[in-house]
Amino acid sequence: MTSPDPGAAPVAAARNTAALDRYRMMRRIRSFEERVGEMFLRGESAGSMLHLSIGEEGVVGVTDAMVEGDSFTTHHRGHGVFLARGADPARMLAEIGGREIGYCRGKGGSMHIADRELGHLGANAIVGGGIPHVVGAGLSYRNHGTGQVSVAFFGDGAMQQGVLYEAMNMAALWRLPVVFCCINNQYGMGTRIDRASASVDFAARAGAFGLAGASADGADVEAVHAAAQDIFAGARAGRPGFIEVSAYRFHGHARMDKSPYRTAEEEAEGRRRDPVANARARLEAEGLADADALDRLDAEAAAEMDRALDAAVQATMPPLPSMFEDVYAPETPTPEPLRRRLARILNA
Amino acid sequence: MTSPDPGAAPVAAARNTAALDRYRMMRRIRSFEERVGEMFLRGESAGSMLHLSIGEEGVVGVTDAMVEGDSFTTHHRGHGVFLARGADPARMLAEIGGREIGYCRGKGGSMHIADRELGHLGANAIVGGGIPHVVGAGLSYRNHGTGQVSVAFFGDGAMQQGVLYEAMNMAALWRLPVVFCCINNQYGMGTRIDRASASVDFAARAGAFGLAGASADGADVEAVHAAAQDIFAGARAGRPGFIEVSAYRFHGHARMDKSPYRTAEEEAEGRRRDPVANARARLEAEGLADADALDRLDAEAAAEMDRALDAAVQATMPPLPSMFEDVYAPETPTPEPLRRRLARILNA
Amino acid sequence: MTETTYREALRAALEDAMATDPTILLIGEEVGLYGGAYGVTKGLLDRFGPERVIDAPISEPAIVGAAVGAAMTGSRPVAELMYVDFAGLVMDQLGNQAAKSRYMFGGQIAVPMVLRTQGGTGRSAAAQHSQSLEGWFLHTPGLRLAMPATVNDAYHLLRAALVQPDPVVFIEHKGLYTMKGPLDRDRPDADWGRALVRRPGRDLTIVTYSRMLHESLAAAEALAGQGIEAEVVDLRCLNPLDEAVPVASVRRTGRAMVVSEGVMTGGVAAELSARLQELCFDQLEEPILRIAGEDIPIPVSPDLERAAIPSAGLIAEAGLHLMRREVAEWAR
Amino acid sequence: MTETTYREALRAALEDAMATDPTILLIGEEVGLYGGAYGVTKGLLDRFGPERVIDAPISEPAIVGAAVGAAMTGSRPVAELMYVDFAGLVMDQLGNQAAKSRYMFGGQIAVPMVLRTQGGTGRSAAAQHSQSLEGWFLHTPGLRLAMPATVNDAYHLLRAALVQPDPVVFIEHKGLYTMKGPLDRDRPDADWGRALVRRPGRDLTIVTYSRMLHESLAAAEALAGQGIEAEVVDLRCLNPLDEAVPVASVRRTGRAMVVSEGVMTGGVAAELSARLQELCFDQLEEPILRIAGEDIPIPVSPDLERAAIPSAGLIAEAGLHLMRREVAEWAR
Ligand SMILES: Cc1ncc(C[n+]2csc(CCOP(=O)(O)OP(=O)(O)O)c2C)c(N)n1
Ligand SMILES: Cc1ncc(C[n+]2csc(CCOP(=O)(O)OP(=O)(O)O)c2C)c(N)n1
Ligand SMILES: [Mg+2]
Ligand SMILES: [Mg+2]
Repeated sequence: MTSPDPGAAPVAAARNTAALDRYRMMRRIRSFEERVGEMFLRGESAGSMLHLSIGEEGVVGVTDAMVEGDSFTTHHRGHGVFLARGADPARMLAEIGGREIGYCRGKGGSMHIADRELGHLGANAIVGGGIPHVVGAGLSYRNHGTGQVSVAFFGDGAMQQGVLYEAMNMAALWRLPVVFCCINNQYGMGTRIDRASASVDFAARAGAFGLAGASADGADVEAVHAAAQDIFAGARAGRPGFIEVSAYRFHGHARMDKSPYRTAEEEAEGRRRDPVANARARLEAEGLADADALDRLDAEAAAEMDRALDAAVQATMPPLPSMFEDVYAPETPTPEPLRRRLARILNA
Repeated sequence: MTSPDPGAAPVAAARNTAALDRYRMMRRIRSFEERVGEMFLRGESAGSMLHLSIGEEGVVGVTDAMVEGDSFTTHHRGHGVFLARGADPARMLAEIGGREIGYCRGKGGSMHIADRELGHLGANAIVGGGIPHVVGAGLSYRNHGTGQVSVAFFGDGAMQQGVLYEAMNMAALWRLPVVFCCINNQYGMGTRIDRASASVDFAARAGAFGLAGASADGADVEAVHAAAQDIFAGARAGRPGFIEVSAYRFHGHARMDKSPYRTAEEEAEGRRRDPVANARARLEAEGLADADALDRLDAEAAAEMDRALDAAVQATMPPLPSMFEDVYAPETPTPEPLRRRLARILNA
Repeated sequence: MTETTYREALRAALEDAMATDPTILLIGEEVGLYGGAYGVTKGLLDRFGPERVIDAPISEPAIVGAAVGAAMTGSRPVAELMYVDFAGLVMDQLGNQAAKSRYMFGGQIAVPMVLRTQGGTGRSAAAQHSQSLEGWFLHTPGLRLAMPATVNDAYHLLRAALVQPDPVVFIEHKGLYTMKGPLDRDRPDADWGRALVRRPGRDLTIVTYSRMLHESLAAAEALAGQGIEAEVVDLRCLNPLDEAVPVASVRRTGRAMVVSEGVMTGGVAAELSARLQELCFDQLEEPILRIAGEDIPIPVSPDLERAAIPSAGLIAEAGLHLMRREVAEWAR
Repeated sequence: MTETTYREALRAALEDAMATDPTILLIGEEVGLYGGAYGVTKGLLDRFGPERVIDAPISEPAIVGAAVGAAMTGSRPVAELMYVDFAGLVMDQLGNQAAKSRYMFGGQIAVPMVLRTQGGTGRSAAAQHSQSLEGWFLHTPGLRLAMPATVNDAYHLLRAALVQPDPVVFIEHKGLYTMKGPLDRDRPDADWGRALVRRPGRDLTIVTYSRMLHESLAAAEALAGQGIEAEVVDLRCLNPLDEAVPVASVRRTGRAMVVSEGVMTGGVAAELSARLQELCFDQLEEPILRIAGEDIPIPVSPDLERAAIPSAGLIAEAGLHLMRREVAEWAR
């Protein structure tokens, strides 16, 4: 692209840097999720309910429209979103392994990662469960005039949860700085979207509830980003929005699922819509980075995640008594361990 | 209306009879609800949570599109709908008074009237609570090939309950013989619809979930009926629909509410949109009935409801032990009354 | 010290707290313009404006969900659930979200919100508007639970709820709103989480809370006429649950009844009975009796409704039998 | 009589019942093509077709609501709630609709549906996928409640649930699906609603249900090694609740423990403790102990998860102390 505008060159440069950064982030997410799979195979994860976001890296176009201070909630498939918002992969993997140094002291695991500092109000294992929280965050931001936006990330499956529409209506009615982001990976477990939803024009649904609605091709992170910029600009000005990021879930629903309900052809086709590969190809094609540089970048991401996995696996498990902590605030009465209670009864 | 079609005259006559019948039904509903108010003032009702459907009689245009065998659920403001589907006003008033001969043996009251025989699957005091039941009824009818339709009646307030959208999606997805009927009386308690809903084009919402959507002026029962006919024809053929009947709630939300949140002007204006008066005026104007005949008909309705109220008020209250019946089927273990249990403990 | 109603005391608590803490906001159906279905929030919209007193659509799950999110981000929301009977719509947001966030997230994220609601019978409001569902909340770790029985507690427990670091379910009783009693804004009856002996007695202990306190006190009065002195303990909070006061009482009297309006099976009365039995076993002279709601939905017909829950008469009758063990003729 | 798994027995029950009763339909997330999140419904879509095995969107309230309506209109629906942890989304449809319709409507309208679900810990599935929420259902009049612990019961209790005239909540345990045991399609272990002594013993009674039966039996085995003979009662159904069997046992042994995986406070263990105390008071030698889940959400880390619920070790330890009362050193 050429432009007579003298400011255009730096702008383009910035955009290019941003595009490269987005690529790097997508690659990190991909590498991270691969390590999650490895962790499971090595028996180092806490359980098998691990939902990989491979294929959904295009969501980086949305997270890149967020700024510091913005908050968010995610669904059970939220590793990628959190990494993109600045998470430390070692602490994430530690949490996924139920380790003490994990983000949640080994209490939450893969489906319940959160981090106050980075604005992560919590991953949720209830489909739709975290969606209304952003309405409340929006109320706080509106009332306190902070200019922050709160974003709910969820899957296409949540499009059939009633609380989503209740939340959309509230956000629109009260003009809250809120964005609803649906990562539509075509499946809820084994159910393809058209077997779960009578209408699949989700942006139109959002429109019917008074939101600005957009739909973007998640295989093209730059297109996602452009659409997200608009939606976020509106949200920051009190016009809440909805953005759908289309994707394909490359792997099974969780680690035990081999996706017998879909064909090899469909999977091959779906995996061709690879946001990471696409972004790389585009960077090369547009001459923004050469293959060597990108290879180096990929290798760095892989090495980083290897180190994170090593750290996580070596970390210790939480001590048993910690299980009684964090039910309530520390300064308030805590649950009495059963053993202690039984002893008290028999000694009475 | 004149028509060269030779079949037109009998058709028109039938339509005229039907219009007169609809007027009679609306007048009966109006008279009935007035008796409910009177019953409350006389201290003969069970409590004050009585929701009059005065102003909403245009819904008769919908109930008249139903046929024998069709089933339905209603919200808390469902007296009119049930009368229109054939209820005995004396047994209704008896139920509202908590009497033994009431439809529910004095256990349910105004908000929980039902009658299996007439297809009334139950009035509900949970806003939105009865809506998904029609989806299940639709499944039964579809599977058993009975040709029946099931209809959910609810208020505009329920348009913000998530379960409605879940139910709409299911009905559309599975092509069930189901109709959703929203009686939009502009208010949910003290909250005008535009203070509760970011968008008030409810038919459009239904459309976004894959339903056929219609909106009809509830002050014009014939217009409602015409719209309903289409929606029901679709539903019976497996294309579920939604119909909004606009109305104005003439009185307070329940018996204790004086509607301080709305102006006298607004109320006067709203009451001018009177479906009963409109229908009467139209029958007279079109020469289908003269004032005398209509006065007689009105008087008959009033007399019928007076008799019903007398019967209800004179009916006896249910015996105390009946309160332990109907929790479970009679042939199965029933709850042990507390007194009996205490005696058993102390005698042990 | 002034004489006022339970309703006014609740409103005063909200008003005083909101005047002090600008992060408090009310969100619920009809809390603003209408002033609350039972009039508790009347006038607050005028005083604090629509950004803090928020009339919500009829979307209970999202109301509670929004409160959770607001609590996570620096507000202190008071969500109102118009009837506790609607709890079934919000148990996910309450039980899986509000209650568990601090824990699941390793202590990072607090949810300092209050869910105000009201329950109980007395208005012929039938099965879906008359329940006492505190048992569900009690069985949900992470939720605090308060149920005031007096005017002074209505004020002070609500003020205390509004400074708790964790989610509090605060259940009012629809039968108490018009009850009058003394309010001393400067002196709570006792601290948050403490039970209180509302009437001393040596023969028998009645452990109760919420409106049943008054039935229990009336029963104690009736028993006194028969020479039986019942001690009446008001728990005030169910979580934290103060075992010490009732246990001390029962160890002294050797006889106990627990009184709850909620249905008996699986409810609060069972928990109280189990606890007292565990900790007073050696001192018990007689079995602990549960006087609780019948195991049925609440019927609409007024006499049946009344008979579905404990009354002073039944409590006194049971107390008498517990003391005298002359029950052969009691069975019916 | 064949040896099979709990999972297969459940599937066989559904299959046999569906073959017999054409009005039965399954509705739930992933029950069809996927075969159920835990594989229970595998093959049923192929056999009975999509009109009777219905894959539903992720809309729990409407799934249960649809089941209610289907049950009212001549179908016998089996709604599947993938995890009992999602109960918070459906307690309105279950507790206010399914449970109360017969009553509110004066006996006219029955809701013969089954809600199949599964609960419990064991998969590091964390706080929102590991709960034992039977306490909420037990506290809801109108709902029947069954929780099979054995392969034969998995089959027969489900068959029985499918002919009940009222709504049944049927809770499987995720830790039992792969358990093997004998299935005799012609002989239930006992009738619906009856409790069973699974192991006789004279010293001490353990009352339990669901997976905790197996921990209790293991504990009894360990206690036997110390000369203590524990009788183990499996309740099988919690509603109707068979008091007679456990009461007879406790009256004989004079010592009782109730064991439940659900959190202790306000849960099923409290109900069982209260009931046994009421009806066995004069025969009790020692307080009835509740061995139940800790009052915390379930943590994800495997050791913590295991420690959050009762184990055979803990049950045996408690049983020993209950017999010997040498507990001074036990406190920690
Ligand atoms: C309320 C609720 N219902 C069901 C489940 C079980 N479940 C977990 S993930 C999932 C599919 C979700 O699909 P989607 O929202 O599209 O997210 P994806 O897994 O595709 O990222 C289901 C049904 C759940 N966790 N919560
Ligand atoms: C789930 C639920 N939330 C709140 C209420 C309290 N309530 C009863 S009627 C009503 C207003 C309903 O408005 P709408 O649906 O428009 O019906 P209308 O009363 O206007 O006929 C409310 C909020 C309820 N009964 N159920
Ligand atoms: Mg998906
Ligand atoms: Mg309305």
